[in-house]
Amino acid sequence: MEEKEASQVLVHLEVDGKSVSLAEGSTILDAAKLLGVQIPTLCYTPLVEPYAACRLCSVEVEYPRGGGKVVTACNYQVWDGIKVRTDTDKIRRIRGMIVEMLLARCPDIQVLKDLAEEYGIEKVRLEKQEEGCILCGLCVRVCAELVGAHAISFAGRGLDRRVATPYDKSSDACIACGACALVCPTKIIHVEDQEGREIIHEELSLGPSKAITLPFMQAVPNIPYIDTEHCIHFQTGECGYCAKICDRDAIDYELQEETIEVDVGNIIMATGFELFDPSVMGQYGYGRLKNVVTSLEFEHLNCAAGPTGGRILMTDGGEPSSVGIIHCVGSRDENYYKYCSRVCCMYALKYAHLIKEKTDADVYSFYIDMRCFGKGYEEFYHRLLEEGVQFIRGRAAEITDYAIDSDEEGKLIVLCEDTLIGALRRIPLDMVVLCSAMKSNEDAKELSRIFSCSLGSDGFFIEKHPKLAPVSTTSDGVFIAGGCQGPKDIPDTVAQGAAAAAEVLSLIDRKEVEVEAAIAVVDEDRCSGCKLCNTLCPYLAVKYDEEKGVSVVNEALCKGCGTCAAGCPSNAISARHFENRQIFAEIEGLL
Amino acid sequence: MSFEPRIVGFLCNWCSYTGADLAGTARIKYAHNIRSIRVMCSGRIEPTYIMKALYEGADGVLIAGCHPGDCHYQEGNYKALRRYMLLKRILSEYGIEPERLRLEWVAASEGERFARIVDDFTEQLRKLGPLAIKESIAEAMKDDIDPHEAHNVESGEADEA
Amino acid sequence: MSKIKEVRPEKVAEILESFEHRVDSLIMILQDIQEEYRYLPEDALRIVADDLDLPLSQLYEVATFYRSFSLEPRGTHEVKVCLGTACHLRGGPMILENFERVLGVKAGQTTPDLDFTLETVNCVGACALAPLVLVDSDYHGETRPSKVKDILGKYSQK
Amino acid sequence: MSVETNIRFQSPPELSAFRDRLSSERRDDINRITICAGTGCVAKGSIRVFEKFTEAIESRQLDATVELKISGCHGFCENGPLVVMKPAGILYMEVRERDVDDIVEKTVTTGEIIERLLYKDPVSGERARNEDEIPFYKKQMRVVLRNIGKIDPNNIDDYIAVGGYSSLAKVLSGLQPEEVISMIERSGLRGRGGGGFPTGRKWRSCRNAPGDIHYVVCNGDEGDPGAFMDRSLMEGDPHSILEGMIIGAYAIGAEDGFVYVRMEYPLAIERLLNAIRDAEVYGLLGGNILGSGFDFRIRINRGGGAFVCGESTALMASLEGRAGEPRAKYIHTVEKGLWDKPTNLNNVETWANVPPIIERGPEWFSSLGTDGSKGTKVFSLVGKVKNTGLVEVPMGITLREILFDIGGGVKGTKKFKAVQTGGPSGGCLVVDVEEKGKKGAFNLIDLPVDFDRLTEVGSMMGSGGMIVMDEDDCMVDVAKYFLSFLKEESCGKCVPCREGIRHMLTILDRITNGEGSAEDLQLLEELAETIAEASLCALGTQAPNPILSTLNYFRSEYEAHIFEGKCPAGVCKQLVTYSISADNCTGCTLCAKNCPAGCISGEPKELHTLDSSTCIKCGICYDVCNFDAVIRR
Repeated sequence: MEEKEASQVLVHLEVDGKSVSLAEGSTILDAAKLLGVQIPTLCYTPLVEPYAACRLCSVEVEYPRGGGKVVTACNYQVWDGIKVRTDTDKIRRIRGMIVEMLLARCPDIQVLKDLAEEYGIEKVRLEKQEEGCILCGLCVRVCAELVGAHAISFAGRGLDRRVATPYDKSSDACIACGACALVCPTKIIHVEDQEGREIIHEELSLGPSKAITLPFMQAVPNIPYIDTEHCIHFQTGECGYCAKICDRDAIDYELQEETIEVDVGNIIMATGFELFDPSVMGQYGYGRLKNVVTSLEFEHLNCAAGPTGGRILMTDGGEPSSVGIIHCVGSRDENYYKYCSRVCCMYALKYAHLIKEKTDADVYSFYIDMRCFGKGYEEFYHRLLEEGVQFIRGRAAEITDYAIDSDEEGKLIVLCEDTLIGALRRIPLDMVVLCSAMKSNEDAKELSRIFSCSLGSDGFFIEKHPKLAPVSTTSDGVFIAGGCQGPKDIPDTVAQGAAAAAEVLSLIDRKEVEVEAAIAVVDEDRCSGCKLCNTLCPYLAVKYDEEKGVSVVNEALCKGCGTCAAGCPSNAISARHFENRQIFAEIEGLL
Repeated sequence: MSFEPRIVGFLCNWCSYTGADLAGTARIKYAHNIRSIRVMCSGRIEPTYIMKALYEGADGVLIAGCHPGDCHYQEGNYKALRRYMLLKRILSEYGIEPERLRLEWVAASEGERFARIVDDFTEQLRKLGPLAIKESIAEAMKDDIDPHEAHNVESGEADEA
Repeated sequence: MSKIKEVRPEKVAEILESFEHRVDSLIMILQDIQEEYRYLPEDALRIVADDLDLPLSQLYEVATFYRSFSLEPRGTHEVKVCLGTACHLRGGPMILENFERVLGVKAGQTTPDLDFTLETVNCVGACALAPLVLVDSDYHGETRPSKVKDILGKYSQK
Repeated sequence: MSVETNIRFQSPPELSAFRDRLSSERRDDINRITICAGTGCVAKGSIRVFEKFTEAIESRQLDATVELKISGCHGFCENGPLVVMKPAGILYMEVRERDVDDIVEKTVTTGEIIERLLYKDPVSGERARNEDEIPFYKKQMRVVLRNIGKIDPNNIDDYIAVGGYSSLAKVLSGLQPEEVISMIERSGLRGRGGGGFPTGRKWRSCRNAPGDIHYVVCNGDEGDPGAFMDRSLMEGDPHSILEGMIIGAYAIGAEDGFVYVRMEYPLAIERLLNAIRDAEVYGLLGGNILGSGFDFRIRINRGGGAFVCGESTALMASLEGRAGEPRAKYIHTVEKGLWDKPTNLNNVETWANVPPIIERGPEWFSSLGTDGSKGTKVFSLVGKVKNTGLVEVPMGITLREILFDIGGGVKGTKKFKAVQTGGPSGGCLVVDVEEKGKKGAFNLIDLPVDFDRLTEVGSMMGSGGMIVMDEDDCMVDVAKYFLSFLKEESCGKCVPCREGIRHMLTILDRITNGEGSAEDLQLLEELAETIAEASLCALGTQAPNPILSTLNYFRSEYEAHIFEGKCPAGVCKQLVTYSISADNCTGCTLCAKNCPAGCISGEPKELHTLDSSTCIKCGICYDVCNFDAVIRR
């Protein structure tokens, strides 16, 4: 394993005639890597200490003072003046025999067949077995040294040696991190779901496949983050391999989240929306039936950097032959969200087009009204009609897997009413995409309290004025843009974003801030200094002035609510534009 | 023609006034008996305003503010609630039925709700009948002072319990 | 006598104490447990693992590596047929075959009634008595295939 | 016999004063009867003989004038239980309980010698009175075995009386560690475990290895079948090993020592534990040894039953509470051994050689043996030899002297065939006296035995096991035996050893079942190369030796099995048939009665017949027949 901080003492040696020098303590394998010389290995990984059990990396070493022997490259530490030869006849014979022995043990392991080809082994002359494991010990050592879980170990001796959990019972030490499956050279270890323990499917893991990864390709800043829930270091305190391998020493496990106080003049809230979780709608069977996915999950399938590299796959890894898209799941619905989420129709069309393009599956779209309101939207809809997508006008009532005849076997059957032909229909499909509603964030209530801008009945922020001030809110300096103000698609969101930014820029550009007109004023002669008003003001805008012995209003802070004026026992404070005189005059005028 | 009570409504600018405005833009029908005054916050309303309104001939006063926690100025509506509680007790001493004063929380989106409150308050006052406090005071004090100056009498009471 | 005993934690603790909880004495600790219970029960291994702060998987590896340990209960009497070179040359395999025939079990197995466990062992250092058979700690030197029956006879009543 | 508990020597002079007091009290006039209590003799009932003696002495009120003692293994196990009568110096053999009264009556009281119990020279038939007259002992030179037979292993005083711990006293009263190491280097002592690495150089590099904690380990795993010299040393003279380790620890600067003893040696473990306890009581072990301020503790660790733990790194892994898996020795254990600390591991016999070297000086030691291999080596002579037992001879002695002069040649009437040295990783050497000049037959009878010469002829010294084979032993079967042993004992870590040995064994099975072919021999040699070159530890790299040496010296036997389907030695079962010889069979019906398969039939007194089709070849008839009437060919 190369030491990151190379110790000063350098060692000079020769590998296959090419000379090289590298740090003391490095191995022949390190030297070979430096020179690009290929040495086959099976039980080696840089993750843990070399074990030298498979002996495949045997090479010949010639000592400077004469003599020499066959050693394993992965753990033989280099010293001055040795000459290494990695491809002599003897070495090829030895490696050939080792491969033949392993192939006799595990006849149908691909990695061994490739090695056999390379070393010219046509026929295995030895007695065959039916094993899959070559006992290289990678899984055991990674589990112990790197992961620190010690869930598995070798058991038995000599020919009955095998990899096992204690008493062959499912081990409670195993943290299902999948490290053993990753390092197994013959790929015979699988990570399976057991009693609901969290597992990572290779085929369709919607979660991050690695514990340290970029949130997504286009993330800004483009820096990886550690998913502490899956990272082994945070579970067993061991591993730490990413820190070892990062030559910028950029990884520090002790860093904690910090809250930073930033003084700003304006705030644009673009907190976006949340997708409605359709599992509460039992009739669609999301979370219960396989291959019923939400629109966001389907988008993740299509993403080139996603788990399936952009291919539309079912959970068993196969390609669907028929896909259904159900609109208005939770939207335009009395029991859930009355409003229309606006964007589903258009992305449903996009998905239909993608499915037609990527697979040769039939596509069914269950809609109520096709709302193609934008530029070029309607034309796109007609194009879809030509592409042969089946549009069924009628809300899908239920998805079931109960098949009543053979061609519905193993399929998801969508029960719906086709209002255009006035008939109930059962459509068997392989996969169903639910266009679920866009709803406000769970924490919108919290945010509205903090920034004192009110929430509409649909949970989205209320703009100051629907027509005249769509991106500002009742509190000055606080603006809203995008999904948090209501369901909208990307063009509208971008437009609102620009608008909010413009609003902010105009405020910043003006240098001074307009003070609130209607603020409170203290009449110092009448003020008795009782400080009662200080307690009333939520913005601490009224302070008692020690020398003057009276309370004074801070004009910049006062928002003009007038509570202090109402509470002052000696009417020493008056709220401009809402003085008592004016109110009384209004009362008299009204009656 | 049945008795048409006159209601003075003090509406906070951020929630109730906007709610009332929404009822209007949403073309919701509701009783015309209310005449509203906009104040920046329900916390701005002094008990003297209510007494003034009743004195000037209002048969009922409605105070409308933001739902607790929604106040644009954080705590204004809490202060209004306290003053309202105290004022209710004093009204009966003046011989005014406490039901003539009513406090409601109306959010900016609750145009519908505002309308219903006004209709309901109107019915309630219709049952109570006219207040005409001004005449009864004049009646009782016929002999000594001129009622016009009465409203300048400072009648502060401790706000904070 | 050869029924399988229940694991008593204080007994295991006593054994651990007798070796001062030293990791280098692990094999001896396990041998005393094997002596006590005729095999290495899982609960005993778990107690030892916690006490010595070792992973259970390491103890399982040790328990299955060394010949003196067994995960299944061994017979009351252990018959060890020496197959050292000297004994091999003087007819050891023949004697083993006859033991296997009489006891009806292969080497390394235990008779169903848990009376006898038949083992092979490599040289106990008494080559002068080859071929040698050990039953528990008694040495039976210069055994002959025909003597197998009466050797076993001595132990079946006990 | 527990030792007086109140003595604790504070300085070397106190020890020698105690030694002088012991020798003054030693009364040479009284009779001293020593009964051998090594594993071999105990197995033959020597403990019961000892009890009978005690009874006999007490019943005749002779306990005042007769002293009874037990001793370690003399090495002449073939003729155990042995009894030595001092001062008369008589050695009685195969003493049974029934002989005890005779001995006490005659030899003790009147000094009369009982002829039948004396050693009978197989060739000349004469009787020999004591050790000096018996050829088995005459040619031996006992250095490490010097005390065995003379002292009671459980009694530290006996050891001290014969000069025990004087070397330790000598070292601790002025010698610097450097000087001790240079003495060992000058003596030319090489490791007796099998590798033959110069002990002095090992101690020096261990001492110089960085680190404040050093360990000293004694390898008592002795897994080689047919080797029991370490056992008799541990049972017979445990203190000499401890003394050697303490001196070594002082030289290297270690405070902790381990003796790793295989579990199959319970008696050795018991004797070592007693020795440690007594040495600690006497202040010769533990804290502040002999007042010198040097502390050193020794712990005994039982092995778990794994031959591979004889290999140093596997032994250390076992001590660390892990499975006995060797690791690559590119980093030597003297630099990174037990718990990655510098560890000096030597064999039991190596440690036992240290006190004599210190006591009599390195020059004396290097005068023994050949220039490459100094000092003496203990061999365990077993197999088809007349005098099975331990033999300590100077290095360089010829095979002929060991096998014939000392060993007494082949037991029984069969012809001498070969001798195997070096345990399962050793090789088989031809000592075919008559058949000179045959292709591949070498007459190694006069080969001087030492480390380098044995390796040259394709075997190795190993721990010193010497297995004698006669014409009845099939070389292919012997090779198969060693391979099946290694298959059982391989730790299974590295591919060449785990998989390679299995395949070689399958091929040998095929050959011994008569289904072998010419390609098998070629495949055997290919497998042998990979296993020997690429295996991780010595168990693997040396595993092909038995095959290669038997192929080299006895290729004809392999060919007989393959091409003629015959096993010349009549051992390989598949190729052997049992029949009854017409002229020898007397019809005594013994074989018929014992035959488990019931395939022998015939009337009493009549010639019996054997039906080879149902015969399961269990060998009982061949074994019970007293008239050599059963033919196995």
